[in-house]
Amino acid sequence: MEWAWLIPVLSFAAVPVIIVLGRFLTGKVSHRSAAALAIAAILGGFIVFWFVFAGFLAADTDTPGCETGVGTEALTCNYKLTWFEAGIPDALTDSFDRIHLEWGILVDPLTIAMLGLATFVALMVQIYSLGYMHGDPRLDWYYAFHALFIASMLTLVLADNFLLLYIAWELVGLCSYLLIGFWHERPEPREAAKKAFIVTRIGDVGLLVGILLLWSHVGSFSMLETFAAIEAGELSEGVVTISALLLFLGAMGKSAQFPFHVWLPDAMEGPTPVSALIHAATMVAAGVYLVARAFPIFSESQTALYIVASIGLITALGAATIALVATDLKRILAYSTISHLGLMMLSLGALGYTAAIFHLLAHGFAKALLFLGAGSVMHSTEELDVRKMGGLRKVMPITAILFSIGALSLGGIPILAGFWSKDEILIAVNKELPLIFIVLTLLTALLSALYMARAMFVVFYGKFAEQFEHVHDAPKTMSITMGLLAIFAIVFGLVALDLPGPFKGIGYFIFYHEGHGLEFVIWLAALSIVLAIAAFIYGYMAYARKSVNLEGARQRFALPLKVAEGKYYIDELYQWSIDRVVLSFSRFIAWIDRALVNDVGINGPADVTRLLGHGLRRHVTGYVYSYALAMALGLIGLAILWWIVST
Amino acid sequence: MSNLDQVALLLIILVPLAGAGLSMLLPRNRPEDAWYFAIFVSAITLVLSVLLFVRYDFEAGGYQFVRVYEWLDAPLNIDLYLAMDGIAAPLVLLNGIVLFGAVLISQTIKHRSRDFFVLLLALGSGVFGVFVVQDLFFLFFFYELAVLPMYLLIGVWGSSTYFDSDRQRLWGLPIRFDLGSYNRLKEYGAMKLMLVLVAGSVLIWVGILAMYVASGQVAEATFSLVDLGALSSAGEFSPAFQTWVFPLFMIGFGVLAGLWPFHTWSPDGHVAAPTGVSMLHAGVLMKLGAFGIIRVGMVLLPEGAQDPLFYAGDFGVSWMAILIIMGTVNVVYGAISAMSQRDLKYIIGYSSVSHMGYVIMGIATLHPVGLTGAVLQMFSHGIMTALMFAMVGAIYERTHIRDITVLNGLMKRMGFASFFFAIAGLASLGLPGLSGFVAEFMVFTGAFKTYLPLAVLAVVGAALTAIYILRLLARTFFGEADPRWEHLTDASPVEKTVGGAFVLILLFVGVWPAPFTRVINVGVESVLQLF
Amino acid sequence: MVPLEAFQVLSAVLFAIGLYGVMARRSAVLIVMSIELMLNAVNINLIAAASHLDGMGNWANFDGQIIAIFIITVAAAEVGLAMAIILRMYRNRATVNVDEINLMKW
Amino acid sequence: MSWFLFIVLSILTLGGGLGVVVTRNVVHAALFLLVSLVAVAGLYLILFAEFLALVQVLIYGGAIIIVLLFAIMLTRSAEYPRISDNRQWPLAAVAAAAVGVVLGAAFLDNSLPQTEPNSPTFGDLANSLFTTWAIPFEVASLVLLVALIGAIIIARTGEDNR
Repeated sequence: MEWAWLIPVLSFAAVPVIIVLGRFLTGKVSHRSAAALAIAAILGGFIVFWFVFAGFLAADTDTPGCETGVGTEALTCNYKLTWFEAGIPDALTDSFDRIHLEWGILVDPLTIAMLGLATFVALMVQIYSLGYMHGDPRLDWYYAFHALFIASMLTLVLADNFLLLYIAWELVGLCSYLLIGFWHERPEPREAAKKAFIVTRIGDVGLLVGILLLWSHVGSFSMLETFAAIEAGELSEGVVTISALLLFLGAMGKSAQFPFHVWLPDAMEGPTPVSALIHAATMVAAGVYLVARAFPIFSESQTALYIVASIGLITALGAATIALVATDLKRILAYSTISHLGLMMLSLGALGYTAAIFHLLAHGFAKALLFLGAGSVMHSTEELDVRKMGGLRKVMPITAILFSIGALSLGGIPILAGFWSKDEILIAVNKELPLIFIVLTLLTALLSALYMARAMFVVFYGKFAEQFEHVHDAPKTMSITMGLLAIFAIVFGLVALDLPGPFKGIGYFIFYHEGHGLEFVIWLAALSIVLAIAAFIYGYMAYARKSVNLEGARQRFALPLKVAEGKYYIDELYQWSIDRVVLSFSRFIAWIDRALVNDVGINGPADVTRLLGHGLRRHVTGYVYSYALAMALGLIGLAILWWIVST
Repeated sequence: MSNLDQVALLLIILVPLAGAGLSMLLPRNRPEDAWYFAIFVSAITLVLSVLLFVRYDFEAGGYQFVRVYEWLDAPLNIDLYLAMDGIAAPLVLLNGIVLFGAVLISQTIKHRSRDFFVLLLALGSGVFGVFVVQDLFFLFFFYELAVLPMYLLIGVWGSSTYFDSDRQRLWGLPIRFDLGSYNRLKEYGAMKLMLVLVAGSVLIWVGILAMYVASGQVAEATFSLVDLGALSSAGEFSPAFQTWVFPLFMIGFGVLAGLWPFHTWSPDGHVAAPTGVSMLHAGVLMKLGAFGIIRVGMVLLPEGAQDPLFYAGDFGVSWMAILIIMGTVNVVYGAISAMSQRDLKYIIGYSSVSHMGYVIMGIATLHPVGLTGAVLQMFSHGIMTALMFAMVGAIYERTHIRDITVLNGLMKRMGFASFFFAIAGLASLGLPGLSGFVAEFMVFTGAFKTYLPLAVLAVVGAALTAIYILRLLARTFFGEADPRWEHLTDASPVEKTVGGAFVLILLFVGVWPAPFTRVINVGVESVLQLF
Repeated sequence: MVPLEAFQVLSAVLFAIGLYGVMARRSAVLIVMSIELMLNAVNINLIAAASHLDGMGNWANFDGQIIAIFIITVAAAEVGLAMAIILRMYRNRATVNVDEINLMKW
Repeated sequence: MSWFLFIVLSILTLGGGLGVVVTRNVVHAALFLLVSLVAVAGLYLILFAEFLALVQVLIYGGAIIIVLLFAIMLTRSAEYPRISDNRQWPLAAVAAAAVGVVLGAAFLDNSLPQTEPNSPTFGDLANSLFTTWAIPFEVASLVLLVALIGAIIIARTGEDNR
């Protein structure tokens, strides 16, 4: 288990090797070696993960480095190595006079879960990319960025101190920038990448401020020490709330919570495997992970929890409505991701720690599958507008089936993974939050089933779009990876049940405070099953069979529809405020710098000196008679002076 | 080796100076000879600076490599007192590296190249002198030796900027700002830089003389920093005296550090200067100012720095509080100004102003971590900004364009230059794993413990950096390759060497800053004992 | 008897007139003439004082007359030189107006 | 009688002076100057300074005016009949008047005990000049000589024009 650090380091190590090899090898050799290296690195990580997992299940509090976690009975193992120190090293009196930074890893159930998800999805995506990105001229860079991306994400989930987490956090942001903007020749990916980086960076400011605020009260960046200090009540209620909210600001940026969700749909401009990675395993999961990781802080502040839940619900509902009317297949999936991330945040806000992580995992597998499916469609048809598609199952049956599994899973059809995790969230919300929350959550669940049905039926079922006559199904590398993901999307939900063996079921593995078995509220489960099935049946009627006419509804709800299709005009608002406020302000400041600080403040004295010189030299006329006059005036002046003095 | 230790500090000052002198003997009409000779000289200084840094014993701490060469006896008492402490050590190394890089990059200087390298080496010698000299008279002497060649270097080898008018509306209102219609002649940049810096020098000189006279009233008058420091810690200088002398040093040195609102010489100077000079200027010279505030201002006048001048509520406003406010303004203001610039060099110039703000903030926190961060930021920013200027120089050399509204898609033709620039840019926006993050983060840490609201503002400023750096990268390097750039060649071997080496340094400091922090720590510790 | 004050006031007025000439005229010739007027004003003053104050206190004997002689001598020399300079000026610059002689002015 | 002479001579002196500084014609100015200088010689006579009166007429009225007229003739300029004053003349007038007032007031304010006008004999004058004032006298002659040579050198034409 001490070797868990190998998981990210393998991928990190692959990065410079790929880049350097890329300079010396050319063409296909370089591409193949790059792909092989990256895949080998992540495969190695995946294998190490299983050893770590096994080691963790076998470990107890007697294992070196392991003890019971803070605020939870779960086992937490911590291994560290000094990185550097700054300030006065042996200041015994005041621990705030120095910082002691470590490369440290923290292995606990949350980390294990995230490691498993990230390594597996990344492995699948990288293999898938072999087919999808085939022939791209910069494949070596693609794999280098990929390896860096996943390595950063793995570091993020392993970090045992906030600073290391922040470092990985920023690297994740950078890699998303590089990968979203991978096709930088076109302006849209370029802009989308910039947007993603800057929007998440705004959240990062909150994160960094929060981290430093915690440090300035605890004197350490270590998570465990921080949690212990908070649990011991060393920090005031206000500080805890504020730092929790600041951390949440970072999470909002990365997990695309309202109002920072705008970058995620635009990020669809990147290559589709990258979207799959971002949506399922890395970037957006980081926000949810952060809130879960810092749960001892959040759980101390009821206010913070409420805000987390509210933001989550707003995001979930808003994004679900947009997903229902979006026309771009990848954007439907993107808004669906936002919506589900909102559900996870909602769940965390409702103290549904297990449910949130469970849903993160279940959603991760399903969403990766969906994106790879969408990528497969796009790869074959080079079309993304769902209105132009239809009946594609005739030409790409494998993709159709696999995509459908993902959609059904995410839509909450029983026995598939999504059903179980969604059910847990509903239970948590029902238990902790007011009635309005559960009603809206159920509405979101309905909507999410509906838009998944729409995406699935419109694209793959119904009337066949003739222009796709000659389209082929996905190549093997792509379909095999999708198949593996589909297996997980089907069976992963079963971990919710109480299982025999050391694992015992997810409720006994990932938990806050203390473990618990499967909870099942019959009426809620029944209601969600009914809603999901009804949504899919309705979707089939409306989108595949076309037996339900939607035109009437469209006309009746013209205005709300327009608003939803306009994505609630949040992008426009941002654009306006950036163009009109930020950039104008910047120009204003630049003008101030030129006109006031420079031309008045700095050039001013110089100009005054010069003008003074110009003015004063006029009195030196060079005319004899002027001097004579000056002498006469001087004489008069002296006389007057003498007269004044003498009288 | 111990013999070398004895004279290493003297050598590191004299070698470039002697190199400058000997360069004058070279034939005028063979520019390559001057270049080779300058490489030879700066390579020696590089080796010496590395040696000094490595051999500085951070466990013993304090001043090391001490040598005193007596010069003038009483009543003047001026000696060439050489010593290096933990704060100076990384800066000496920085100057060694950047000077070498600047000389290499200046391969393209063909016009009167011999004279160019004479001045460049003299400048380098002055910078070394300021860092290692412990006597106010010689400190001022070397300070001027570092500053004065700038005028000629910019005035003779610089480049002028001509921009079309670029009028902008404010919030859609018909108020128009005339932003772009500036023709900044190189003579203007040189003259402004010179005048502003000399104005700062005047303040410093007044302060130095005040110290000399004040020391004469309690003991034998002296210029020696060591003796003055001893008098200061013995409480011989009254708080009132300290309070009025400290701002002389703070503003005087602050001008060179780009302290707002005395910063405008710096973008104009950077823009006009030739590449190698920009590197040295932004990379090392601006650090002299910040270093001077620590070495002279804080060490000699600790009470003047921290005694409250007046009270705003319960908060006693000292000169240090004023300094940190100005530093914060530097950070945010520089970043915002950089956002709407069009000229590559102006963007980097304003980013230097912004980044020097972190240094100033870190100094003014008077917090061990913050001050360590400030010194590390000096090193990190020196390398990063020198790298940026080097790559901008490479681009300008080939395209003769620096306007980012015109440049695009350079990545295709100039892969290496773009890559190096991007790394420097990422370091500049505080990306973890590169040196900028470690330093900025330490400054934030210090500031959070002392001036929380300003620290939050500074973090926001760091986020603003991302905006203008990404804007620059996206406009300049990404995008479809323009047919105009078909003929462009990528970075020359020399440029690749410099870029690659600097990138490695940035990475090294970012990943493993311990060799630097442990040296800086001991210096910072001894300074902060005075407070 | 005409009192000393009368001569003194006369000399003051003549001096003022000469001074005006020096200050107001452009031609070098006229400026020289005005200077002559001023010298004469001084001479009047000196000689009047010499004749009215003979043997009175410190103002003994007739030194005023002797100084007036010197003044006249110097005035003669001055006029001679001034005219030579004016001639040279005229020859070089074709003018005798002092405000057009500005070669050394900024 | 002496008052009458004084007033007449004063009017001539001041009128001549005013003429010098006011007239627009240079030649007229020289003639006005002649009037003024001769009137001053008359004033000397009232003061019983016969020798000075004689010198005044000979040197001023004769030599200096002649030299001035020669200079005017040699530098004949088209504008001589209608010369103009410079731009500062109003201010000059005020300043000159003020100086006059200051001087006059100073004289009137400090009246001295005085005797009847009297005069030394030629002999006394000569004695004083060649004994007490011998060195200044010699210096004055030297000044004259130097001025003479200087004037010649300055005004000379010829080889210096090459």
